[in-house]
Amino acid sequence: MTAPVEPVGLSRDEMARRAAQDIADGAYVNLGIGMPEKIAQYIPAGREIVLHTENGLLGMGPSPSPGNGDPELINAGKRQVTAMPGASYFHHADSFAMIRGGHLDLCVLGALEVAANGDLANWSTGDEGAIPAVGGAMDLVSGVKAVYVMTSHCTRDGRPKLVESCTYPLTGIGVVDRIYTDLAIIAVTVRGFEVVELSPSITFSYVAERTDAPLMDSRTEIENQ
Amino acid sequence: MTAPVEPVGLSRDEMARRAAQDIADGAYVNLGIGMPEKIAQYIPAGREIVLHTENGLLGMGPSPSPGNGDPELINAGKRQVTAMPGASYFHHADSFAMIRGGHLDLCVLGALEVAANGDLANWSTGDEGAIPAVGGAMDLVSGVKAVYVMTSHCTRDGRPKLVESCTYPLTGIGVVDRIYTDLAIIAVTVRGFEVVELSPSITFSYVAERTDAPLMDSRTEIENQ
Amino acid sequence: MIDKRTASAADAVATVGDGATVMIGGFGEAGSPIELIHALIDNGARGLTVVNNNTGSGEVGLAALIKNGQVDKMICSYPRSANSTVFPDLYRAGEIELELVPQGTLAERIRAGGAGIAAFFTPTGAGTELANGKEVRDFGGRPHVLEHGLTADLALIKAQVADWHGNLVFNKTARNFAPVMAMAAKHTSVQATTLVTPGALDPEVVVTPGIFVDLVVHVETPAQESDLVANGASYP
Amino acid sequence: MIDKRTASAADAVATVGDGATVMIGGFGEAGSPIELIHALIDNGARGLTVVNNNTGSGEVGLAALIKNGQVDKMICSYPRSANSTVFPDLYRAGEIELELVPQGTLAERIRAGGAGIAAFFTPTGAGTELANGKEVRDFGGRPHVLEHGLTADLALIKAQVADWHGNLVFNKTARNFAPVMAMAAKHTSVQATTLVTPGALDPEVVVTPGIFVDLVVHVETPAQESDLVANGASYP
Repeated sequence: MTAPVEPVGLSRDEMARRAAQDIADGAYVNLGIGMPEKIAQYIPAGREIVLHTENGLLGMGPSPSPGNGDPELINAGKRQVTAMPGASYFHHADSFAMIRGGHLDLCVLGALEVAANGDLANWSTGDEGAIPAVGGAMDLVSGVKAVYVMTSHCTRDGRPKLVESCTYPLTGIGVVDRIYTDLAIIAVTVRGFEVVELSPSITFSYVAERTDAPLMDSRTEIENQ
Repeated sequence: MTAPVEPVGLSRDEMARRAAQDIADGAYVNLGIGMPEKIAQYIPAGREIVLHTENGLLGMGPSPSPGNGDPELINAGKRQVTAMPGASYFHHADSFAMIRGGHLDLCVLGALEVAANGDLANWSTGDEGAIPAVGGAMDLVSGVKAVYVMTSHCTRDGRPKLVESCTYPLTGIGVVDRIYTDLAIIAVTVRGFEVVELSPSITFSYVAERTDAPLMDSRTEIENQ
Repeated sequence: MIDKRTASAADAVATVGDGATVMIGGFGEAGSPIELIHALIDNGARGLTVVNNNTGSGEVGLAALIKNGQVDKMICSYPRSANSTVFPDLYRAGEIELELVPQGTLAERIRAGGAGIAAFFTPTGAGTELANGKEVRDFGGRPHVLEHGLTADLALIKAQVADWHGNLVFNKTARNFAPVMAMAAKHTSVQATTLVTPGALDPEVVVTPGIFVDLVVHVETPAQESDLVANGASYP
Repeated sequence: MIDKRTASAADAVATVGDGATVMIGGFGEAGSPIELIHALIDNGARGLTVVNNNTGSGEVGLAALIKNGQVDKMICSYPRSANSTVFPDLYRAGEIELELVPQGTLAERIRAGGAGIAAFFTPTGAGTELANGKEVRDFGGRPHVLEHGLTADLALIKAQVADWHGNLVFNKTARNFAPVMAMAAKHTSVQATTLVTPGALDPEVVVTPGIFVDLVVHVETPAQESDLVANGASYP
């Protein structure tokens, strides 16, 4: 006789690996600081993805080997990186011209909350004592062709991050296209949240219970297409 | 017994030489197509002037020696030029950022008409059959710190170019600071046209007769300062 | 693998359709992508709006495209040139439209289009007839004109060196409008005199990053407009 | 002869006065002109408004300038950093003002200031609290926020190589805000790791033309912020 096992979703690395599979060969991509950065490690063999970092580098490569870093070659998270063959450096206004002008194919960002209409909140909890800091998030969501969110499905204390409407200050209105969580891949469409893939051992109702907005099951549609 | 000799003002080259004397060492200068271009040949020895051409070159040098030109190294008048040590190339939006942003110290332009309030008309005669063409003139007059005009005092058929108010379509409003003509050097101030220097053998009344607006004589003021 | 090379100039203009807006690099002959313009003549698309500082000279390149009746409207700052009657004749006959824009405003509108800036306030042209009908607002006591970003369906660009990713460097004043036009068009095609593999260009000296470029054609010995005009050439 | 070199970092900040607006290049430590900032601390000017993407780290450079009580207001996009409590403590105590600007809007406002563009409409931030109180207008069916150009009295910049005319090239991502800040300030001072004579830099690779630079100081072995912070350094 065993106690019921609580289903376990994807780990952060598994989420990154899964998201990486959906990035097309040749895409120009900005990966947000934190969890989304991991995606770079899991680009499938044979695909060439060009990474953009908003502090002025297109063609960002992995961290330098020990002792080979340059403190003036860093990413948006201010960690040392490298430059790939075919890279280019440019100034900040040119970098955000790329972003705002719709030249990047995809950005993947973290989230505090995503609403069913695609609103994103990811820059401020609005707390009294917090130092407000926005960085490039508002520019990315307003300019990049596709905006994916990569996040745990719920907060550490179990509160759903996918909600009917955001309670935190917004980063952008109606900007999110797709959400990769530990539990599922969810498209944000005119109809709201639609599950397009469940993580192994996760059921639709398990996700729906942890989502604070109506959730549609679009898996069959997808599979039948 | 000889007939009275008609006074003769400065030649084009003499005008260019005179205007060149008033350009400070180290100045960043844009010289308009045509007569103002000649100024570059007369920069006094010991002064270093950096010439800007709006098609993307700072540090423009003289025409290339025969056989050494590059059809892709040209000035705004589309004639082949050279680049001086310390030159730089840039694209058109950056070039006009320099102009509009007030970074150039001086431009010298031709004129159809200059009004006593500093209005300039130099891009269109408004003729029916003419092809309208403005180039960079409106940008230059709106952005450069000082705008000098270099022009014959009258048109070929003897009509004054310095007028009470322009009849041709305007290039800019209240933009001209100083005018170099074959007859005189005229400052444009809040009080209107003020002669600050007469060409050799030219009298004030001779200039005043050929000016279609009130003309003040500021030579004494200048000399007494 | 990212490889934006194509062997054919025809491919480079294949996305164009009737009524398209086409930005063409160049200031006079410097930077004029003659071979790509001639491919656009071969393509035959009509009703085009063309953005270029000038209107070409002789009967090659841009002037030939206009002469071939493919251009309904020019957006430029200086439509006169020493060696062309093509545009002036059509303009006087009322057969081609002209939107005259101050040169710096033209460059800035193209940059704005490429940078996602919908509109901007500039002092250039305030109080002149080129501001007629436009919103004017005072900033710091000076009138400024509201000008709108400009985008295009296709940009045709000449570069000195391109790598397979589309990273570009230019030759001297041939750079002019090319970098901002590459940004402002949905599809940007480049003719490059030299092609190199990614990594051959120093990332510090790239002028146009490859993200702004879709296709690169190798044109090893590009024709120079002034030579063609001097020889009385015409196209097609 | 044009020679913008000066031997003294004190000279490079001498134009600053109390209440001045100072743009300081750098994104994190990359491109931070530590030696010029320390000269500004020695100068002692107070009531400054400082424009930088961040607020410094440790108790050197920008963080030291703030700690020294010289800064009344920061204009930045990301005032938090891993290794600083200087700004957060003052901000929570209500002793320093913050104007928070999205990073791309900050860069574009600085470029606009340098380019003579009074204001522009951007989609960034529309519908968020950072657009509160700002004019919003629809273009192409999307709301855009009106943002104003930003200028400064002084810009402090770190370059890799400068020539005597002030032409600059940078090192990798240390370029960041420097080129637009050099454009937007009345007076721009540069610390360069290498100084060369005019003509030594290829005109094709100059990033910041000398027209935007007023003074150049040779700082052959610039301190790196992370090293100073790791060593627990503070200034003065």
